[in-house]
Amino acid sequence: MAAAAPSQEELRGLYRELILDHARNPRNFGKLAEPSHLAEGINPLCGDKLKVYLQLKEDGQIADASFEGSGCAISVASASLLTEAVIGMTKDDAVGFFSAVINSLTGTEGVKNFDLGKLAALQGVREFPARVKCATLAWHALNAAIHDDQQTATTE
Amino acid sequence: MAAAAPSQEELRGLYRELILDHARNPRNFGKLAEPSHLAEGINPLCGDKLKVYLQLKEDGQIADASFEGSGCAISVASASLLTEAVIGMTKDDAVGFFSAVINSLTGTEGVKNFDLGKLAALQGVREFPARVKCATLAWHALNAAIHDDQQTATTE
Amino acid sequence: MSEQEPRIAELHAAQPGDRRADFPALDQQINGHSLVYLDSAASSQAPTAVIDAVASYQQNDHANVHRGVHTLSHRATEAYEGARDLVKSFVNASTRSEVVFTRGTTEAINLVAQSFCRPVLKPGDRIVITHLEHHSNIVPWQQVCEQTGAELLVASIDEKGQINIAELIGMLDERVRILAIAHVSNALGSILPVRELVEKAHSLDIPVLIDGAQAVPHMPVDVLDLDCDFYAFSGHKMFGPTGIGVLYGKEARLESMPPWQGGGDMILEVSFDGTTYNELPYKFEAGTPNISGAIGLGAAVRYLQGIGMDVIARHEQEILDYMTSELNKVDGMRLIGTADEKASVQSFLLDDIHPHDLGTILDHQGVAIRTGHHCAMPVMNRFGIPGTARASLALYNNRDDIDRLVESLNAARKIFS
Amino acid sequence: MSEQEPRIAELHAAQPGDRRADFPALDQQINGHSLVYLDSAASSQAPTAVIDAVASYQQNDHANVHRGVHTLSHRATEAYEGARDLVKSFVNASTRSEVVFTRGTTEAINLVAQSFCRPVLKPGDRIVITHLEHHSNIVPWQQVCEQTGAELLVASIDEKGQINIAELIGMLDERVRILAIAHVSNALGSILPVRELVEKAHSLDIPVLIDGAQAVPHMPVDVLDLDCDFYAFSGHKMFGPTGIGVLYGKEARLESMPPWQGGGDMILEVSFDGTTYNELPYKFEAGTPNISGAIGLGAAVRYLQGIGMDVIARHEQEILDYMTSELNKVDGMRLIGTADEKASVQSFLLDDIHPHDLGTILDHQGVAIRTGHHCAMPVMNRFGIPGTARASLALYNNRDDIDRLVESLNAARKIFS
Ligand SMILES: Cc1ncc(COP(=O)(O)O)c(C=O)c1O
Ligand SMILES: Cc1ncc(COP(=O)(O)O)c(C=O)c1O
Repeated sequence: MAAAAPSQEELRGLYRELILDHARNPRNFGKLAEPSHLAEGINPLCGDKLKVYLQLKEDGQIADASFEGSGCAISVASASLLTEAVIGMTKDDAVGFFSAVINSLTGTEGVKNFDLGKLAALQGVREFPARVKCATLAWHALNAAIHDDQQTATTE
Repeated sequence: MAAAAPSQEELRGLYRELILDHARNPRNFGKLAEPSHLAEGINPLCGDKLKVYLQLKEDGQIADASFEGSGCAISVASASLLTEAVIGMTKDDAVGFFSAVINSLTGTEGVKNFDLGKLAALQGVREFPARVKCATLAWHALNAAIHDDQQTATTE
Repeated sequence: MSEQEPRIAELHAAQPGDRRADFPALDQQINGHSLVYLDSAASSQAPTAVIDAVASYQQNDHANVHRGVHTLSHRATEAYEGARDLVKSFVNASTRSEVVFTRGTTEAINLVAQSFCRPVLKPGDRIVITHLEHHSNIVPWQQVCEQTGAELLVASIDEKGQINIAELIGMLDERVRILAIAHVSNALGSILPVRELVEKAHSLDIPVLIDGAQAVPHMPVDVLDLDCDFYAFSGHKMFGPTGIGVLYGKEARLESMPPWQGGGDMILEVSFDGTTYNELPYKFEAGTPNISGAIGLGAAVRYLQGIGMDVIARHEQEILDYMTSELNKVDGMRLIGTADEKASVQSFLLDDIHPHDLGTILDHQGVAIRTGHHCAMPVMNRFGIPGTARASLALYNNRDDIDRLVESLNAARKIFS
Repeated sequence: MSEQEPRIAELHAAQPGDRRADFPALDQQINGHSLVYLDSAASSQAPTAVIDAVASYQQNDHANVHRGVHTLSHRATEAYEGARDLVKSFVNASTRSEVVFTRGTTEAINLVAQSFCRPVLKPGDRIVITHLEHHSNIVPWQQVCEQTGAELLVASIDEKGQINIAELIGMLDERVRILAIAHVSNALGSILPVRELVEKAHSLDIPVLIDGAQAVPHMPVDVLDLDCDFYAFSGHKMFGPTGIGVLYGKEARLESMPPWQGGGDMILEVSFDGTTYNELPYKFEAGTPNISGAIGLGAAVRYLQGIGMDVIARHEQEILDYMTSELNKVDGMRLIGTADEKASVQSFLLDDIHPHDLGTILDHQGVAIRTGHHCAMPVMNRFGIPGTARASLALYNNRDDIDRLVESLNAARKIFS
């Protein structure tokens, strides 16, 4: 029935040092003083909730980004890495990056010719399909925030 | 799973001449002019409906009985035989007879020491459990009529 | 030419009627005769593929769905949601959000009556149905009319069991809040011109629910092509398990509706200050769903797709034609339901033998038919009869079944002559 | 004395925890380890007796129930109604009319909210629940309050996860139309003093619904003794199939209620002038029921009766005590739910490891637990936590399972240290 069972290395691949570090010490954690965009993400599977805040300049560049909320190591680390990655991007680049990350976590093939940088550390989740939604939660919120979506983003 | 299959004789035992005769030419068929008691029986399985009418004297004797409605050979013959049987009985005797008939059709043992008269012809139904409710329909209506039950009697 | 011949032979070998071996229940003796099952309109038999899918799920993969990180829960969720994808492709829904699992057709129609209609209905509003509907497509509308003061209008049917289209169309106006019609009548077999009726209703902005319980097992159904707003059907009539069915609804319709039942799985967040409902289709699936039922239904879809619904439709049409002509040869036969467009079902009366007696005598010869009102009492009233005997077909029936039916009808005539 | 010894040995051999071989799903490797299933509160595994009963029904006896004269239909009806009798005896209902089959606990509670409460509720009326309820015993009441203007009152729970009885009783007055409480909390394991609460409520003429989803699989339940008005539970938590559950209701209560869903089987007569509803319990079973599900549930009842619910309760209590004491030995352990009276469930947090991560790491070692809010978000809010890890027991668990749980928790601490 199931795919091959994840091995011990795969478990270590999921909980890499980089992930555990970002989970323990999330970067850019907290509200932005005056966010221009924000959105909340809920994972209905576990009830985890994250809010992503963005400060966009007039030209569309992301001047600042932060997040708030509680979640598992995977979702918090993913959100923390997200904020680091998108600060300085234009909003269009961030949307492109969003797609690339989602694709790298859920696609059947790895993403080629796209430098995910530190985000590559999240790819261990591919061996744990039940946890993919944890890794994508903040990204869906980011996308909703950029698109000024009123609705709560979910991972479904 | 199932009990032993009914044999050809059993089918003939169900559709005896007496039953077919009463089904084709039901006795006491139609409304009573001034019934003192009446009740309707519905078999929710097939939607068959019968009305039983009684004319009771002051002393509780059943002066007249009739029935109306449509149904299968078993239910019509049973109703026809019922009217024949109960005319002249006291209402208490009729209730006792009702119990004996129901028992003879549904009980796990045959009824002992009770003369069912022609009603014995109905006992072929015991080999056809799906049809027992057809045979008992009029009897439940009789019982409801005697007890002045407002509700429609069903075979459930 | 000669190159074609082997292909024709193959086609013939692949006749659905030859696939009886897939259905273990068909392979048994009833009252000393091999079973002839002509009661699929009430409930169909399941192929081994379905029975095994359910058992294997229980033996290997069962857990609750949607909220578990452990392996079994993940497997169960994948299998359950995979079944939804299969159903989506089977009826050609646009997205999986449009496929809501219910207990069956009945629950699906109740859901629409209570969640789509009740909140908006008021006195003066109307609901239109037809005279040939199953009780499940009548009573929910009677109930919601009683609750709201709306009125139920019923389009009549003719002697052949066909709806009077002009009359039905005449009933459609701005007061009508929904048109709810069968795709195929379970008592008469009539196929309704649903596509045409949807088009007409939509031209007046009237939403349409189609009760597809008797269509889905017998012919290709494409909800996108029909353009209906809702389409309801049952697993147990399409070779799946009992306790599972489907409400297809257009996404925008379902989005606009409040949830019906409340409980686990249909919420995003619960607090005593207020509750946020989950997305489609989960908003309408409160509580632990019938997981094994959905998986069985998915297996049934796969089985049907393996044969092809067009192949099944052609096969059944041939057997239905044969049945009609053979029944017509029986003395004292009166066919009820002789619409020009028919599927899978023939109701009839024989002499003045009550259908119930006929059912017993046929069963005694191993032939299973249904007798009575078929949950369509208004149809019986329309024809002035208390009930009928009904022989109904599925992909596994063949000409031999029809011959056995006719034989046993002749035997019944002898007993009652 | 010496004569007693063999009997004690026999008793020990008959420990439910030794009956794992009856449950095929337990006999498998998950991620290279033999499965330890500690998620029965979400859904239990089914014994072979249940799986086979369902498969055999489908292979031999399936047809639609209640309206057929042919052999299969009769067999199906007998089996379905036989399951009702088994359930009746299992919870000690007075008559089979009091046993209504539903999809599960959730549907049962919705039925009571919509059919028993909605028609009579008005602004100013109250419904009382507790803070430890499952969403399925919250949302239906929120919905009916919103529909009618009635108010929902929530009795609080203390640090151990016990309800504040005095506060709850203080809420009961003539404005309260129903008290709806869990028998056992699914998130905390607390056993509520339901018998005492029913007595108190009845002294004020307040009807009581008990959500027994987490009680029925673990202890003897006697509705007559409890004297509750309604009792709801699910088949899939008591070793039966998904998609089937039960609403027990006192006959007089059920009689007084209008039907909820409309359709086939729940009517005596349908015409366009009006419809007469069927008797109990059929009035509440619209449409083709989950026949195979009911039969599977009946087989589960038979299985449980074969062991004895008191034997099961004793066994589980022993394993629960062992689990509690072993978990308490794990460094960084915080138990959530430490009521004096508990059954079958232990929620916990380990260090600051998020439950979801814990779930994954345990699963990786073959240990299946549930993590998250367990459909009891208000409980999580009460403890100021987003969720817990929850190990829940059933008759098939044993001490080895607990040892494996503890082992894997210690392994998780290493990864996160
Ligand atoms: C206490 C309690 N009530 C209600 C439910 C809902 O049961 P179901 O999902 O089977 O309808 C559950 C289980 O999920 C439960 O644990
Ligand atoms: C046309 C039609 N509609 C609705 C139903 C009800 O389906 P179910 O009993 O599966 O809910 C049936 C079958 O019984 C049917 O034939």
